[in-house]
Amino acid sequence: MSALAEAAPAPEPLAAPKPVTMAAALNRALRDAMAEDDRVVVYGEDVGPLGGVFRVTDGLQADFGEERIWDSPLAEAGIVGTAVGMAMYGLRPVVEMQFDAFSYPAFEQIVSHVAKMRNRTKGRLPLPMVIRIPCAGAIGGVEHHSDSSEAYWTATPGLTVVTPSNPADAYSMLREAIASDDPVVFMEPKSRYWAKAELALPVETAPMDRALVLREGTDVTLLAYGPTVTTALDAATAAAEEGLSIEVVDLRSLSPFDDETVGRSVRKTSRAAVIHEAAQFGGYGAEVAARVTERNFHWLAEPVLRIAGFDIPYPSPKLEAFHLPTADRVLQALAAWDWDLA
Amino acid sequence: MSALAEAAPAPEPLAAPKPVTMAAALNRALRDAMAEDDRVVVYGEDVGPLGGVFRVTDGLQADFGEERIWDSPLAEAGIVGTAVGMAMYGLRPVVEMQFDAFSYPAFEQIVSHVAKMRNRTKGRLPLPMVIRIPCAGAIGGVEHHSDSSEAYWTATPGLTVVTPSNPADAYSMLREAIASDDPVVFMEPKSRYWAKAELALPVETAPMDRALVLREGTDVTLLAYGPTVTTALDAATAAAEEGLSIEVVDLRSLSPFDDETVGRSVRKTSRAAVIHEAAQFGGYGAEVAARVTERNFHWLAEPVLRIAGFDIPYPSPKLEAFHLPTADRVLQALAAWDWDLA
Amino acid sequence: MSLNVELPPTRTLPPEKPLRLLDNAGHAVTGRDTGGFALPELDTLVELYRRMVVARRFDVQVTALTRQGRLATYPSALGQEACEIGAVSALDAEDWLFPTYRESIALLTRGIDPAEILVAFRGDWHNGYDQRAHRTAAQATPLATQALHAVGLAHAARLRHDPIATLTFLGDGATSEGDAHEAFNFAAVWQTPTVFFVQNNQYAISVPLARQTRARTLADKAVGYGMPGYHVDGNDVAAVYAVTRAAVERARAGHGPTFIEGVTYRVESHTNSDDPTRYRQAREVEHWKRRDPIERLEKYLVSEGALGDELRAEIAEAADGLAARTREAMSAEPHVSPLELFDHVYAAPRRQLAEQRERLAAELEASGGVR
Amino acid sequence: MSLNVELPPTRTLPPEKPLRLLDNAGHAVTGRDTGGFALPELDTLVELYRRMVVARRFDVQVTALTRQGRLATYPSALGQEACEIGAVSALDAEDWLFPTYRESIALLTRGIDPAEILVAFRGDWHNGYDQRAHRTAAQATPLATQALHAVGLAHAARLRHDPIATLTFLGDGATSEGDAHEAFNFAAVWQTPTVFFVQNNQYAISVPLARQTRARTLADKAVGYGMPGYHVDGNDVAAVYAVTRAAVERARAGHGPTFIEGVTYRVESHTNSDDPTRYRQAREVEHWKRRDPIERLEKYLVSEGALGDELRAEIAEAADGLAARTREAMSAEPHVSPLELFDHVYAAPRRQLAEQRERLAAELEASGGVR
Ligand SMILES: Cc1ncc(C[n+]2csc(CCOP(=O)(O)OP(=O)(O)O)c2C)c(N)n1
Ligand SMILES: Cc1ncc(C[n+]2csc(CCOP(=O)(O)OP(=O)(O)O)c2C)c(N)n1
Ligand SMILES: [Mg+2]
Ligand SMILES: [Mg+2]
Repeated sequence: MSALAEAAPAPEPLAAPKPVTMAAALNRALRDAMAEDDRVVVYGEDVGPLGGVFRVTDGLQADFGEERIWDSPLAEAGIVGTAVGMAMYGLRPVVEMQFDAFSYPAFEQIVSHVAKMRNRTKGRLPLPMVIRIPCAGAIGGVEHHSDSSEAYWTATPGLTVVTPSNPADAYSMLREAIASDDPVVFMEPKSRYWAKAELALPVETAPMDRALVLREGTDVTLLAYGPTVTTALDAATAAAEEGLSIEVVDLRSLSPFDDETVGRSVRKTSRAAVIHEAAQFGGYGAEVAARVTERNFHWLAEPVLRIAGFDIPYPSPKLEAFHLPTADRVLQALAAWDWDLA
Repeated sequence: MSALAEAAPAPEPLAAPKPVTMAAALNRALRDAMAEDDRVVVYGEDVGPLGGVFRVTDGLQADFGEERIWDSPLAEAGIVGTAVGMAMYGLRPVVEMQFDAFSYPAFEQIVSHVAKMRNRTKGRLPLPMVIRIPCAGAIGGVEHHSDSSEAYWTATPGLTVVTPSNPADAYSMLREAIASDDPVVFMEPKSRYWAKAELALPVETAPMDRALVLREGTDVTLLAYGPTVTTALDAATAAAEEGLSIEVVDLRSLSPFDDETVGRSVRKTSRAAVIHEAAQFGGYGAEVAARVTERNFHWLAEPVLRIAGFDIPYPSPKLEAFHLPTADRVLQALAAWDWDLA
Repeated sequence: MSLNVELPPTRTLPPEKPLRLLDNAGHAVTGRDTGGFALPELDTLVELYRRMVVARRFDVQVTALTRQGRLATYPSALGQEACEIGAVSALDAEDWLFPTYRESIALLTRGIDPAEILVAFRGDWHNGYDQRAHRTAAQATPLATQALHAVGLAHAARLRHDPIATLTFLGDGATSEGDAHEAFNFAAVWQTPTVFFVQNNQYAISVPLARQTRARTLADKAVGYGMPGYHVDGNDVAAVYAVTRAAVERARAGHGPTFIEGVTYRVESHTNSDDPTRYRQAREVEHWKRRDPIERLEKYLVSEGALGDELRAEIAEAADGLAARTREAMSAEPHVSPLELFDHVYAAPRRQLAEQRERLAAELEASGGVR
Repeated sequence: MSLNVELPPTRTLPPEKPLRLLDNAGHAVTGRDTGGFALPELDTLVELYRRMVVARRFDVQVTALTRQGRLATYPSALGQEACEIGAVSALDAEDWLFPTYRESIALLTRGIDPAEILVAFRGDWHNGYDQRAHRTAAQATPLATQALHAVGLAHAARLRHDPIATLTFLGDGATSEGDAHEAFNFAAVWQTPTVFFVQNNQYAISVPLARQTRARTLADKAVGYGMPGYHVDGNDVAAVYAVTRAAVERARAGHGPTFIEGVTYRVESHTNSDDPTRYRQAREVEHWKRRDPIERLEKYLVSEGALGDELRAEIAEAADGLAARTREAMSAEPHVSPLELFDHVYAAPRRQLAEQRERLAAELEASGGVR
């Protein structure tokens, strides 16, 4: 993050903390990055006058003009593919996919080019770009608006995949993603866009490749990311009332995985569970469970649990509540362990 | 497989066993399916007069005509998307993606439609179709010709994903896939296309959703699929010389996963490893390791190992040998376990 | 309701002036601008009028219900009735329709029950009607993807020697997607009986047409696929109907696909959660409101003496009746059954889903069925 | 080497007869068929001739080396020299080229070292030359994907006010891909300085053009994007060069993209592992061999007295020299270092890769570096 630290002072460096939504924090991160580095350009569907369907780019076109942020034609492969060309020329494009499922038309460009260009060219052509994806569900969206796509990106060598769970991280991690020389898939949990935190921006939190212990505990490690961090924290609060001490780790970086931070926690608690919205089968939780087990097997009293969506397509709005992991379901799942063995 | 069992007699039911390659077995499976069921149509790039770049459709157009098997325009989303429409009308399209990486343009159609149509329509519109993907590497192919894409498909609820490792299964499983009312991603290990087995076709092996124990053993369970089954068998042979008894399980079905067969083996040996070509991180082996551990934790003496490709883009021909798991590397990996603990 | 117009050879560009049979004042157009198409018979026009009025009433009602929170979302087709009703009315019952989220009123015209149409937008399930019975695919969300389904189904029908056509709607924005291109091309190369009806309503959410294409007309694209292309006034239901009907008949007769662009306007916001004041002027909306497709036909019918007070009252009553039924259906508690989540994922039963179903069943039992 | 031809307005279709400046007998064409383009100067044509001869020698040499097993694969451009050399020669050094696997000879013309070009086909690494230094992207395998890169880079240059153009090659088959469509459209809407050069060599592996498109010419597609389209005799290097040069200048001047179809023929198999006898007649190949692009120009140059024995010998010597250098380079043991597998995946170091690197290093040490 040194580039960021050395950057020119942001507009209001001494602002007093005030309630900031994740959407606003992301907006500010884009604004500051664009102000500091004229290589940063932003485009996608509806990011211009509309400010994005989630308003993350609100007001940016008015301030930076159409040469820095503009509406592209409606074609995701086109958006990512042209971003590849722009990055080859030395720009730092930040593109928006409107929802996870609408990044799928860009799949080939992301997997066969974004992920591989540096490797293909032995590092001669780095591809600094950020693909922002409003991700996951719990927003009452109709079909295709609530997918979780992280398993696809994390299974692809060459991509860096991160996801903030709160406004401070949203700001700091997006700045770091834009400053990175690697292409970053930046997943923004839709259901957290409007959640607020008291914050004075700009802010620099931990490096984006590190997991963070958000709440300390001794009995269980809950590994969460993006939208499920709140779920984990809620579960920890509820569990505390029943005398169960839960440590909550916000993974933040899905690829790379912070083995160190997670391992330390798991070796302490000897029990771990990972929570995500996506279907369990083949989901990112599989990687988490597999690698945590691999590296900490003899410290584990019980198998790493995966508390995830069912192995079904994401359901319609009226049914999503039954599909998504809740704090209750987390606690219920933990109860399945044989606690006497501990 | 009852539909298949009841099917009309195949052309040469009493043929004597003779050496048959996987490519020939697949060709025969297509031929028999087309002969028995006129709803079966086959199309894709170069499947007509050329017979496919791997010759799997060799001679079929000459025998069945252009209304049953034909060359489509060069566009994978187009191929899969039109197959969706054909299946909606009651045909049973079998389409070919030329290589894993060239299925990526069809990603949206596969994930957002093929996988979801039955669910979306509450079962009113089943989507019987087979997407054949010549998969994985070890054929000296230049970039994009050796990807392993199974992690993408297995992470997608609604898809059935199977892969044969030998000619007999290739025939039987492809017949079953075509007869299935579910869409099936059928992964054909390129490096095994020309491997032969003594075989009298037609043949019916185990149902395609079952894993099979190919070699019994008592000390370790090796879980392999597609191209790595041979690797596992080779490792088992080599290990036997050193007094280590390895059980080899051919997973065959990647989604669903045969927990029962695998669990039985693992509980017997108390040690398991999964082998695949794809990068380890986020690969299908993560699901295997996670679910085997989840369900058999207290029977396991050691963590489930993943013996996989490195976490890098698939390398160029001259370097692939260093990337791919070999029997030696398997044995080396097993040595990492603390055998005294057993 | 059949027309017989010889379609032009493929290698020509459509006139830049949209084809119309009724001008905005409701006068019948004659001469060049009709492209050789004749005004449909009066009873056909009356029926189209009735359908448009009913459709609009439905659309307005559903938008209101959505504002009241009865639906999760609703993409209105207000102002696009001529395209939606005109095109769909040109289909026969055995033809297949491939609609998008925008085409709820087309589905209504197709005879689908309002409550079934709205299942998806209420959020009860992804889709609520019987595709096969209505020969209408589920409303597509991933843009342009359904166009390929329409081509595939058409080709399957052709292989089966069933003389049917398929019609797919696309938005102006959706024409930018790769899938649209592949659909146009597959249809042309395979000569499938497919009609591509592009509703150029000037916007893709907030993005205006000028940022979507540099083609003079979207119909210009057709020639690049070797397919006839029509550039039609999409607020003239007579023209939309006549051209689409000819295309459908051409398709059924085995002469391949047709591309039709209907030039129209999305009067409402993209969906209820959109704020169009951010990207367009009220003036522009007003301009288009003055080119209302229903008023245009109404003027003509009145001038022809085909629309009297009695008929008007009858249609209004039908529209009100439908609106009432829709309100009623949307105020009834929806039927959702959580355990059904596991029922339609695969044809072959999966143990892992059975296990998950059991877990949910136990949870529901413990909680009394609520979450 | 500069031309100044006014390109036509966008809404016209190219003549069905391909534009040519030299006919197959090597005579200069005059009148309508030249589309207003003038034959390049004689010294330009001599230089194009030289490049084509050298390119063919290289191509034939590499095909031979591939048959001997020295390369993993090689897609020959035999017969397509007029397109490849003509188009690339129209670029200036600061313009960017986006080639496919088919364009090795174009890279040669671009000044890239044969050994560096062949790194990918020998299988040493995915790519062997310096993209930035040569302003040439890696040869693309996933079809049509590179066209979007060409558009993006062109747009970036434009945002930077750098007056350069980008040129991307595409095959006839690749025009069917969604990415091709999106690239054409983005370029047109953004007015990027991009030239799309489609080499219509009649086949996509085994699939003939008629199964790829129903358009009368591929250049017909341009009008659907609001971009000028040219249908050019791709075995006439003079026409290819003149039209491409005009398009490049138009691009640099800020007037947007151009679509050029060069009609040519793939004389060799798709790659060395292909068997073209399965899908095409020897007769057809013979027909096209009689329209050889090099012979055509040769006839003209001879008739103009611009190609004497001395020059011929000099060119042959240059070609032989290159072939010899290529043979030599391909017989040297390639430099591959397994541990480099981990070096270029990410800019930010990853512990997990360091761990894997160590494992491989230990393995290599144990095995003496072989596998
Ligand atoms: C592949 C894909 N990308 C993005 C979206 C998000 N989205 C939904 S509607 C829409 C605009 C579509 O515009 P147009 O095709 O003109 O149709 P209209 O809504 O105007 O009827 C967008 C971008 C989507 N549904 N699918
Ligand atoms: C997306 C994608 N699909 C399939 C392939 C496999 N493939 C390689 S070359 C080729 C034919 C390409 O034909 P064309 O575009 O005409 O180019 P040509 O080889 O004739 O130069 C195919 C199908 C690929 N490389 N990329
Ligand atoms: Mg629109
Ligand atoms: Mg070709």
